[in-house]
Amino acid sequence: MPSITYREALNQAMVEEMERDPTVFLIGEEVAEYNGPYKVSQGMLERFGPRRVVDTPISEASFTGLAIGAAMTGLRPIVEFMSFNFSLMAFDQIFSNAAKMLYMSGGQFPVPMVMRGPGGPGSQVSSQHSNCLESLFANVPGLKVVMPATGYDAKGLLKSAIRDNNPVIFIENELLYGLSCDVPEEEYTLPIGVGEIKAAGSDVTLLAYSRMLLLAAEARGELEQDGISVEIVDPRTIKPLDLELIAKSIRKTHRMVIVEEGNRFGGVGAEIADQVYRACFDELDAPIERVTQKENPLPYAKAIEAASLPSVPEIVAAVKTVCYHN
Amino acid sequence: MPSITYREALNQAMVEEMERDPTVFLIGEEVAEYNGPYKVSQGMLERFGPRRVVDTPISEASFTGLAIGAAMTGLRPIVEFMSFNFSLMAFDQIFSNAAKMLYMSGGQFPVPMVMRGPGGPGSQVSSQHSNCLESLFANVPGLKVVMPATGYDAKGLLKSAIRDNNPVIFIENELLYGLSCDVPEEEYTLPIGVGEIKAAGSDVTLLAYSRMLLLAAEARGELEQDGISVEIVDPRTIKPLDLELIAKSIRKTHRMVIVEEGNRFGGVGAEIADQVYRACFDELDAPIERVTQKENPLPYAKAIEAASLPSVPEIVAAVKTVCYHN
Amino acid sequence: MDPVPVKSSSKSQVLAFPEAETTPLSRSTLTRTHKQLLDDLGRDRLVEMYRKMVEIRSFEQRAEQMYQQRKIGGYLHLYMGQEAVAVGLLAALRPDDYVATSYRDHGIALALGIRAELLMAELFGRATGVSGGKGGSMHFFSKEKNLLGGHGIVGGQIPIGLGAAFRAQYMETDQISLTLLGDGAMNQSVFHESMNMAALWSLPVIYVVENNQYGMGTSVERSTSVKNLAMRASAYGMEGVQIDGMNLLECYRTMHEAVKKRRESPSPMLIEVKTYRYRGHSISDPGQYRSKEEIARYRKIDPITQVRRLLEELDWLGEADAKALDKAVRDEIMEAVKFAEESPEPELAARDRDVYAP
Amino acid sequence: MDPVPVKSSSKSQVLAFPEAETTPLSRSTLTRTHKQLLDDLGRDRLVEMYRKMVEIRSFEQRAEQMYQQRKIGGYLHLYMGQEAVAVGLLAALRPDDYVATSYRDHGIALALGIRAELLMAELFGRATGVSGGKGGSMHFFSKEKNLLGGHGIVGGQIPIGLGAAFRAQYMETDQISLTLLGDGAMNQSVFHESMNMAALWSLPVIYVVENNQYGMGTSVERSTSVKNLAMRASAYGMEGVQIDGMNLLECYRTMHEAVKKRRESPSPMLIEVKTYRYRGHSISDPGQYRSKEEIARYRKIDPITQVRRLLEELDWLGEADAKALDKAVRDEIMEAVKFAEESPEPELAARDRDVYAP
Ligand SMILES: Cc1ncc(C[n+]2csc(CCOP(=O)(O)OP(=O)(O)O)c2C)c(N)n1
Ligand SMILES: Cc1ncc(C[n+]2csc(CCOP(=O)(O)OP(=O)(O)O)c2C)c(N)n1
Ligand SMILES: [Mg+2]
Ligand SMILES: [Mg+2]
Repeated sequence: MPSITYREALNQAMVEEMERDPTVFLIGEEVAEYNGPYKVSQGMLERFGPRRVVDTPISEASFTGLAIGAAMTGLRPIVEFMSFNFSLMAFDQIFSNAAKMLYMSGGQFPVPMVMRGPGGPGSQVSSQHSNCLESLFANVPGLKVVMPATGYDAKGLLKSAIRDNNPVIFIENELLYGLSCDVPEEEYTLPIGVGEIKAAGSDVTLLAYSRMLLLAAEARGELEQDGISVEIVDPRTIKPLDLELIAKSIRKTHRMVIVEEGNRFGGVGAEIADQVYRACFDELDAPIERVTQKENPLPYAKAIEAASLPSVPEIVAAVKTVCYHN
Repeated sequence: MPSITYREALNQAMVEEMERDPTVFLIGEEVAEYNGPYKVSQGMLERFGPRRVVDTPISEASFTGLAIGAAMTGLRPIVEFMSFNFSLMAFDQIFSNAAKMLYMSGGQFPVPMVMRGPGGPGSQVSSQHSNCLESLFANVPGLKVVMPATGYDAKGLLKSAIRDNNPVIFIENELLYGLSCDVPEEEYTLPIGVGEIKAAGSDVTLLAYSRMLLLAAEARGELEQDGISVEIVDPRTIKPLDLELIAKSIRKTHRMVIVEEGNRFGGVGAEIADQVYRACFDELDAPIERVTQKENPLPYAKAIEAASLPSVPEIVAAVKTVCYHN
Repeated sequence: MDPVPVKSSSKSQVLAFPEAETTPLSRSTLTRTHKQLLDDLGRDRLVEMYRKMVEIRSFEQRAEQMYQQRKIGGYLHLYMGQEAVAVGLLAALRPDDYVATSYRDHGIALALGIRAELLMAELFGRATGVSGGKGGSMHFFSKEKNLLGGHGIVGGQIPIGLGAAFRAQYMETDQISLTLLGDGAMNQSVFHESMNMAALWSLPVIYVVENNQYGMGTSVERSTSVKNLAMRASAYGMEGVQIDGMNLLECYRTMHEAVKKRRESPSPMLIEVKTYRYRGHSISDPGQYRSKEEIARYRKIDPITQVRRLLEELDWLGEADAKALDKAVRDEIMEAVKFAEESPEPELAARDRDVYAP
Repeated sequence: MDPVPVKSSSKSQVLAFPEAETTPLSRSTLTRTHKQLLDDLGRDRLVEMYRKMVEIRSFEQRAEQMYQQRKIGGYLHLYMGQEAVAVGLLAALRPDDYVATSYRDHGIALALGIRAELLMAELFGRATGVSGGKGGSMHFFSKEKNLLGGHGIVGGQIPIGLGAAFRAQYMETDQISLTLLGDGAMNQSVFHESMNMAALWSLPVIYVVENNQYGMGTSVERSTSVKNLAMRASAYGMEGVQIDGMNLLECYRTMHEAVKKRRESPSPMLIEVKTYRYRGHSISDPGQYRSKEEIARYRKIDPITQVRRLLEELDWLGEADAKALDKAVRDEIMEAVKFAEESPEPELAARDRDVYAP
């Protein structure tokens, strides 16, 4: 199996789906001639031409709306946000139009489209460029929210997202683009809404997604030395959420820590915790701990930026807390 | 004490603060000549003139941004959204500018402003006009979120919001505008971040806010007949949240139901539940139940609209569930 | 009044935007173009268009009444006064063209040929409604007729219509996307972005601003920094024209020419249609910001009366026939009410359907 | 080239937008206006302006170097090539005027008179930085100098600057709000809304589009449906003018006149300044979408070289003095680096400060 980067995996998913289905096209800022701000669409203009790989003005609200209109009339747009921060410009189009069109038209107009791009903080890009918006999107019925952590997951899930008949928010991560993993050459897809145990364990369920899985894995290594066996659960999809997989893990471990890169108040972790408490109330031996971003906008300065984000020591400490490990 | 409507209470708060402080002004669609789309600003144009009561074009993003700029340079704007649904147009200005300005300027530019207007579903206004957005705003550090349920609370909290040096999201409710309650003639303010026990009880803590308190009160009456004593807690402010008040109630009742008019997934109730579980894990005798909107956009047709929203029977059932009352 | 395209010399751009002239239809004052147009249309089509206008008026009157009887809920934005716009514009389209508009969508839906009963059922919130009862007055949708809504967020449909035009270009069809918006909506953010993309990519979208002079209680003078709204096309190098929207022939002619040109060689266009709404913004708006005189002035050039008079003058429709036609339409609308009333409400299971497509 | 205001006749609006002329500064070809301007300015002020341009260039070169040495993180958008814009425009403002700009803010901040050491410290993420190390390169703010940022969201500052103008009108002062944006930012939604409100309410805001011909890798021709960006003012009935931004005198003169007029009678204005950035969009952009020839063409009319040559021709600054000045500036910037390097990072407690104001 060839080892390719997360970036290449995304590229393959788009290229394969565009080869398969002539109604699929890519639209966004710098996706064509520049080959993508993060080179995710490398080579696609050359391959598919400017009709199907479309550079836009800096007009997020309207090119998102354009894509919605195109989806309503039979195309399958992939909208790239240069960064998900800029989806804030298009919030109304996403909330009021993409998410609600099928419903308010009484089922007449599905909106098969993918909105993808990097989410979460980069490195020292300050507060306006560092939002984690998944909890906002997940709040809205009509949207699906996918957040893959590996190239393998990214490719399989992006292909499913493109084939899905609904608006799918597909949040990547800048700091993952360069990481590699094995990805089969044969075609495959992964179902939206199905999570995965990324590492088995017996003492505590550690839920993390996207880049936070890297920290989770590191914390797991450290905790092993303390004799704590950590099971890492990756939901991969935020909405719909694979509660069953999570509950199964908890029925084994009876303890849970949720790691989330975004803001704490009203984060995805709160919803997951709420669902888990109800599903596994009598199974839980300790309150669920959440490791999240601190409640401040992200600063530029390196040290306080790092101190604002979830860290391995914090995860280790949270695991120890739920395990009542001195 | 005179009895006045919720609408009049809001009007009084604005008028009093504008009399007190010449830097306070009101800006929004139809607030001046039309006397407010919901007549909340009745008479204000006549009293303060067009310089301080400003009708705008239908340009939410930019008049919100204008207000942010005005706040940065020493004024204290009150922005009225004709409905909070339209704040979606201004999301980027609120998230990227209002919430982050103080922080990213290193403390140099506070943004003292209030964004107010009715939130939540009206009556049969369909999906685009029926969003409950409080959980989205509450997710963002830098914003405060206030949701008063009575005229008394509305007046006291709006005055505090106008005096607050931060951007305050102040969400009213169309269906409450006409309801009356006693409001003192003397000046008073209520602190942001302090909740209130709206009705004492001993068996279960029923948390509700804004219009949902009406349903909670009705449910409480019914449950009394079944011998269940319900304590109703109104946080009044979503962020900062008065966890102490809530926890105190739970240490008495050991059971909790949270009612929320908005979408379930990632709603405010999930965050409150998460905080409560951690604060009162050993005190809770049952998992917290949440009564929320169903996971669909709101439809127009009356019966299925009603079936989408929280109802008194659902609250009663949820209370019985947490009380293990057959 | 003809559209004046942008001219550019080497050193500077010069633009001219003439104001629309208002001459009520009358046989004696018909322009040559309008005479030619009448010949081309013929009696039957003109009578048909007249009938459609009467149908819209009649539908709206009945809807208003039904709202007062609480058979209809939510918001209700009526179209009375603007009938010539919907009928004139849509008569120039082909069935496979796309249409998107605002919440003030009843007239557009009827002019598109959607049966009144499906629309009335929607207003009544019935399962037989054009949007299954889920959309209501503001959200008429029809897959069959390519009606992409009925949009409640002011300006929200602007990029949607652009998307339909994008699709036409992508699929290399010669379809047109007609996207209507209000004078108030023109100050929404997406207008600007969409106009720029439409012009940049030569998309076949015709943006029509139904300038009924008010956005809720705010007159155009109080919302917009220029008087001639068509002039806004200049900022995008787009063709722009202002026309009299009380005049059916003018609406039809302008659209007909605009469409014809674009079928051959796609490009966007902005048409400002000066019109007037007789009622308040929505049914709950008493409309006190307008004088009685102002309303009377427009009543005098009522778009339906104009055509009726012309039909009489031309001997194409006598008084008796016109009365009969009116009555037939009224009866049809009563049938639509009956259909709505007898239709079932959506079952509870419908609540959970259509959140996600399979 | 003079701005040509909107003229309106009774029946139609006619607008003309001349293109800016590019004549590099030279004693022999100076226009009468520029000669007069030089007399008014005098040697000292011109040398001061020259010095400021050199300071910006020098600051940026050093910042680039420090980034490569990993002393600076995040994004870094350099201003080289655009110096005449910042210096020319800001020389025409009063200290109590307001300024808002994009992430490409180093030149503007320096031209405003903010000390280089505070800016370099910000780039280094130090507590002594102009935004306490919390903003970084994109978010320079200064309460003292009325700099309202440094904005990272393209176009985000457009309504902020409008708000400052609103405040001036509200308080009945004669302050001006200068709000800068890029050519790419001009296609953002809020541009349209803000222009309309500015014109509608006659707010004293001057919008300056720094047209450096690219938004990231996208040239203006590929992003914008019109060539003359100043023409967009026409859609709002606003005064608009396009000028040569490589020419310091032209930037100063235009702004000076614009400001003067607005102090007396407030109204908004749109100035398109044609300029060029020598570097890629940000430090991580190799800029391969531009030809070497194109860059060379602009290097030939380098804004700093133009002024230097003029100063020499006028005998206002000889070669030796110019060299000395250059060196003095470079030393100052090295001092700024030293200051930054020796400054403390924000303490941990700073993380939790400034989330909410007391
Ligand atoms: C974004 C947004 N802002 C405000 C509203 C409330 N609103 C509904 S219609 C309307 C006036 C629109 O006027 P115009 O565009 O002229 O259309 P008309 O109603 O005259 O047909 C307003 C302000 C809305 N629905 N959406
Ligand atoms: C809303 C938004 N969309 C996209 C971006 C990413 N981005 C940053 S700068 C830029 C180009 C802006 O070009 P222009 O306005 O011409 O300014 P310049 O960089 O040339 O000074 C883009 C697309 C952003 N920061 N914000
Ligand atoms: Mg209107
Ligand atoms: Mg640029």
